[in-house]
Amino acid sequence: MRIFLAKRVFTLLLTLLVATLVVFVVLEILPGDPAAVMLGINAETDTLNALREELGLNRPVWVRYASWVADLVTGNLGISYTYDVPVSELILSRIIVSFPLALLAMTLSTLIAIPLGVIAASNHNKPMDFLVMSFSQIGIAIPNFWFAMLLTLLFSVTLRLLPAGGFAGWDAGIVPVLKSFLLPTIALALPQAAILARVTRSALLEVLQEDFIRTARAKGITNQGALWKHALRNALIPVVTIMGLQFSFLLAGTIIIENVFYLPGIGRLIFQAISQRDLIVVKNLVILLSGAVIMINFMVDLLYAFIDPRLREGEDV
Amino acid sequence: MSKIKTIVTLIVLSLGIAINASSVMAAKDTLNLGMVLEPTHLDPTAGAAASIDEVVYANIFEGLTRIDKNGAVKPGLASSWTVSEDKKTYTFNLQKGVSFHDGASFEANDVVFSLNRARGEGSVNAQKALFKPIESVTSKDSHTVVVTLTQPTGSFLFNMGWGDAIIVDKASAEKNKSNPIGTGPFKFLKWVKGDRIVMVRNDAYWGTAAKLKTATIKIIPDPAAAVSAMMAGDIDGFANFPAPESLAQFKSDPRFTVVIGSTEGETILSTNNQRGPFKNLKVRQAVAHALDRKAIIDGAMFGYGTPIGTHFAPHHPAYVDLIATHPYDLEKSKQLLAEAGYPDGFKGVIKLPPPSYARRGGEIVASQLRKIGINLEIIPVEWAQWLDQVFKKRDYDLTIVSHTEPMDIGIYARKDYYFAYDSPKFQALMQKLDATVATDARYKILGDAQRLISAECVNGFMFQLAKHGVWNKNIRGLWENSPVQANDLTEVYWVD
Amino acid sequence: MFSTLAEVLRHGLKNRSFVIGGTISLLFFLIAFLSYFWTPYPVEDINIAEKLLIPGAKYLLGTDHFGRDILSMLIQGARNSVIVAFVAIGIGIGCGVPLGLMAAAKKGWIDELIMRFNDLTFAFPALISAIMITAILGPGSVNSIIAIGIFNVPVFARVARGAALSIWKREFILAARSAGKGPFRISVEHILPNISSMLIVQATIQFALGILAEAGLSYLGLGTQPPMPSWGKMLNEAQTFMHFAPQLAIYPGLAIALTVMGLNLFGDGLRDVLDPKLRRGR
Amino acid sequence: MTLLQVQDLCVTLNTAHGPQEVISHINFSMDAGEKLGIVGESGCGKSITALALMSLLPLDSQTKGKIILGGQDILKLDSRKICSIRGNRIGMIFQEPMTALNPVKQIGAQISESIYLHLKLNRKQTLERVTELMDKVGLPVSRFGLNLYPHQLSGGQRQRVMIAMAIACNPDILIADEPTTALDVTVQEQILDLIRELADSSGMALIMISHDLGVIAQTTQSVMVMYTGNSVEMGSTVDVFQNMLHPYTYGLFSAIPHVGSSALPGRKRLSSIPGQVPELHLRPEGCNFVDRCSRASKMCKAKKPMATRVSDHHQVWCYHPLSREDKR
Repeated sequence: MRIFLAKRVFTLLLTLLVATLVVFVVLEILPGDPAAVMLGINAETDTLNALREELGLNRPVWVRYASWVADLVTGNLGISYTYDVPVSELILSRIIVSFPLALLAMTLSTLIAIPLGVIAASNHNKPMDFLVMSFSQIGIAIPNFWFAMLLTLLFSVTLRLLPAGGFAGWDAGIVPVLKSFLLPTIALALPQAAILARVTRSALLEVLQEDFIRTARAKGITNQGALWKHALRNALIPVVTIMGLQFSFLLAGTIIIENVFYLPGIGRLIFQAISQRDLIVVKNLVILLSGAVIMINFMVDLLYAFIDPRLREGEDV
Repeated sequence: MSKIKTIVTLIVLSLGIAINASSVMAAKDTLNLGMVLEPTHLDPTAGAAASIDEVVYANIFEGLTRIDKNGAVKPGLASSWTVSEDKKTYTFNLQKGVSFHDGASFEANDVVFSLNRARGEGSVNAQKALFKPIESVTSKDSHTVVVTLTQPTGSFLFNMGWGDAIIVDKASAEKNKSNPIGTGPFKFLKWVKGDRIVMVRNDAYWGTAAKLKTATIKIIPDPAAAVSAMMAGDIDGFANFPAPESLAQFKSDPRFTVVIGSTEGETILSTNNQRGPFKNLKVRQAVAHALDRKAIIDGAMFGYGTPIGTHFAPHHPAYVDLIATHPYDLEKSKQLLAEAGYPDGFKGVIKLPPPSYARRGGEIVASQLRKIGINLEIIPVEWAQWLDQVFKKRDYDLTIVSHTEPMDIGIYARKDYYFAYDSPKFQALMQKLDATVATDARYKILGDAQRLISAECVNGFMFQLAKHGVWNKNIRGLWENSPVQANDLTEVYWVD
Repeated sequence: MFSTLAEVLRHGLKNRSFVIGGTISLLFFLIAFLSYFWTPYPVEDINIAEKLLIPGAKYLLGTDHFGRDILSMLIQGARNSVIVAFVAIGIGIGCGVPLGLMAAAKKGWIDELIMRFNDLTFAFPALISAIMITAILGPGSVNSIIAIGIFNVPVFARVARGAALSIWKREFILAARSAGKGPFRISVEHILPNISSMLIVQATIQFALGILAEAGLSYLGLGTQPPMPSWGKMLNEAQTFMHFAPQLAIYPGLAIALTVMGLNLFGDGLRDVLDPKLRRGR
Repeated sequence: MTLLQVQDLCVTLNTAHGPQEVISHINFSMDAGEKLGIVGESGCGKSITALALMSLLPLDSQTKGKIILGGQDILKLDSRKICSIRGNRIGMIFQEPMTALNPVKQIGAQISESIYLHLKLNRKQTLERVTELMDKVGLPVSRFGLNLYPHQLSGGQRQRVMIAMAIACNPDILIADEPTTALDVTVQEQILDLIRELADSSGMALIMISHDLGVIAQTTQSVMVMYTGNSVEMGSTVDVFQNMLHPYTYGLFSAIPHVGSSALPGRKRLSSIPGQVPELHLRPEGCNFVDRCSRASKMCKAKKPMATRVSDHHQVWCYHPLSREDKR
């Protein structure tokens, strides 16, 4: 098991390093000058140069790359061009919104999807199966920003039960925060639940055809018992894979939902930083994200080994 | 089964009531004002974004003079001033007993520091040109400052009222970007990036205290989210509502009042006067005749906006109505194009920055010009690319942008400006304008300037951007127009 | 495994989702094809006078905020969605499948490298990589095709690798290897035909996701640019009218949902028809 | 005392060619401790008979007739009652040990599952029971820990775990569906001996299903020969093996190579039964074996033969059963 871990950690670091290179190169060829964005139309050329000097944009490429990677290792992520605030502080203020939201959406999606998948699998080809499948078809097919808009229209504008968006801030207490998270969580969770339910169902159907299920039933275990005690765990591998992908998507792929509910999350920070050419924020944020996603993939691999003993000797799935 | 149902409905109902009750009580002395663009930071002396001034101007920071809601120059930190005969020396008498929010006292040396900082070499002030005429700034005593100019500048007092000319304290100046310390009626409390900026009443304010206890600026970039936020009652109002198409609905809703004012934003079809066919005056005239201003305003701004024939704000007394010089006339337009040597039109490129007036206006202008044979390829660009490609490298044929700086007709005198318009006649007019101080003489020169750029069709002058004010009907004191980029909350209060 | 077209149809017609999904997808492709020849009204012309009309005799589905006929824009939008999703899948298969096959064939560090590269591209959620690309190349349907295409590469690589790995273990591959065939020829002659059914199924699902991604990009203003209409852009522009002209948002939303559902159903049906193990189960 | 009675059992399954009657009119009965063999080529319905006894047939199948176990017809029982019988009164061993055990669950847990379910012992007693079972099947816990996983055991060892699971609750009947087919020959012997010993020592009735006549000879007292869903001959193993009456049974036996037979003079080529086993939906009108039977007559083609009882424990379903001379 230890070599399995060592090997994975090494490839982890290698991938991160490659990621820093890729991101740096991509941002180098990004047209547009941050100084110009900040100083606007009437700025004179000398003020632009003064600012560029201040931001250290005139140093040669390699120097900038090396100093960035050095900063990354020491954890000092530098100062944002636009917000003039340490990048780490800026990202932290956005993580406390995106991370809980991703966690909530993930839990809600799993709590809905796994039972639905099991129900669909256990009454295969019966009305219940068809019902669950059509829910999942609809869930996948609806564009999530359209669904978010409908939610706001119903709950915030007409019923006026929930705020139409915005983030009350953790210091305003749990209840207001949960209220502002409720609609975005539903808007994020349902499409993911739709996908997860389908995957759970097909994985379960696959496993239910295996011989050991028949052995279990031959031991006198009921259909449902065989499904929950034997089939589910074997079906977890594909399910966990999808959940891993979904969680990394939920971390920063929710730009659209953050837009509709005007939540100050990571997605919008990246979108804003790119359009304002706040390259320091973009660079560090994307690396953080890549690190997070690779970490999630690593944990999924560990989960594989935990779920399926055959994987513990280090063979890859 | 029915027992469970009744319990569930009970819970939902009580939940509903609890939520609604809490939001009604707290409305009295706090204000939630919506804003579309989040300022990049809060130091107006180090950034051009209008959003910075819209938060801090007159609320947190104050300058020597102050622009009021009608665009007139009023005393600010300078309670009064005298001007020498040769109009080159200004002596400002400063308010007494004024202190910065961090307790530091406000004296003449703060003014000297602020003005020298703005015009010095390392200055990162976006409007550095405003301070160019200053020759020296000296403090005669603790509350009097003498400013000498290299040449008389009629608009100097107005310029000192700009957001970029506010007075800062040397000690806190560097930190203003994230923790603004000014002398205004509101103190900065906190800024949750991407979400909201909170200001509280400065009880030690030297002038009449603000009526609001706390004012929160809520950032809502997405127009649809803005509509929902207003409808759901999360926000009390928008100084300038982003979605003109939904104003009709707010008008019909008893909870809100809609106040349409004007801004300093001349929305023009900027033309690259040195590029291809547009070098030729006849082509530019053809374009002018092909623009149906009413259709553009109805289509892009849903009827909100006043047509303009030149680069000047219609509500300003010096405005000259020149729409008649190039009326909408497709036949004349085609004829002019033929005379210019393009009988069956030509291809061109129009680059559009993000705002909806540009993206929607661009689509309409493109379809209108298509009628006379000018086929435009539409390329939407982010602000960063617009500044780089259009503004700096002049790599464009046409673009649409709204110039919201006040009294900015002077940009036509700058040879390197992105219009690529170099007319010694106009540059001479501008020099004469700077030298004159008497208002009616200035208005006459401004009139000639307007007639010249309209006759030469430097750009396609379309319409003045309107200010779509939407707020709760019980709010008083918000500005109707915005003569300068600001949301002055000093006189805002609730009635009911 | 890969039976002839006739047999696929014969089995397919018995499968409910194959039939429903097939008809919707066919309809969608026909509309897209139709848009090359005819739309009720020209799509480029803006005529403000007739803006925001409710569905009536003249304009079957009403007009948008620029007075353009919504039905014509939906038909034209279909073409745009087909092109974007189709080419994006081409890129995905073109780059992804060879990568997956190579990873399965070579194993060892090449497999590790490709899989880590896969993780990397998964690390950047599709939208962010799309934003980066459009920021560099400028928005437009070509660039959104590239962005969505790039996102498809790791998906096809992963599917191809997974399927190929299970085929490599089979006896008839050992036979081919003992016949002296190199990994490249085996991959092309033996592995590819056997996993092609899996790839087709994945292609239909990625096609559906491609349409959703294009809608997402257009929502952010990065997808197809005017005057070319796209469903995503129509939905984006309709947002602010939600409260008093909801039909502007309903039609494009429905169009997207129906097409994606049709394609997914077709994909499911195809999977059942092509995958013998499941066919017996129906 | 008859333990099990199967009366006129017919099972219809859904196939690619629509519903087909997979086994028809199967009748047999068993006393406690009796050992019955069911033999036939693959696809003749022997496994389906076993699954019918365990009522593990797929949901879309239809079953007619009666299966009376301990006085009650289990086909009429609701699923909860049947679950209390499966694993408790009837145990079953399957053919493919490599896939018959749950790969992600430890063997100890898999064995103790039916004990918890049916015998309701507490943890300590169950552990003792499992250890005892492991010893019985030749997997002493000292060498094979209960926390092992199936993939850590060989095919033979996994089959022993299967047996332990099947006999965990001392069932009245143990069904073994080709238990040794997937194993190599040396292990086959050990497993067969183990099954026979266990059946004898605990007085369990045994139903041994196989296509290998040698296995049937070693482990059963009576045997039933099946062909395309029908039983063609049934009786005590001794009678059927020495005095087979049905042409198909005879054909089966003549297809077996005898050790050392090549050394005997006048070596005979192995004779195989001409023709093919007919597809389920293409079975002929009369006796299913008619197209391949050298003794087929007009009557055979017309109607399916009824059972003719040759002695009190030997009956055959054929109009022209073989006489002694034909077998020289």
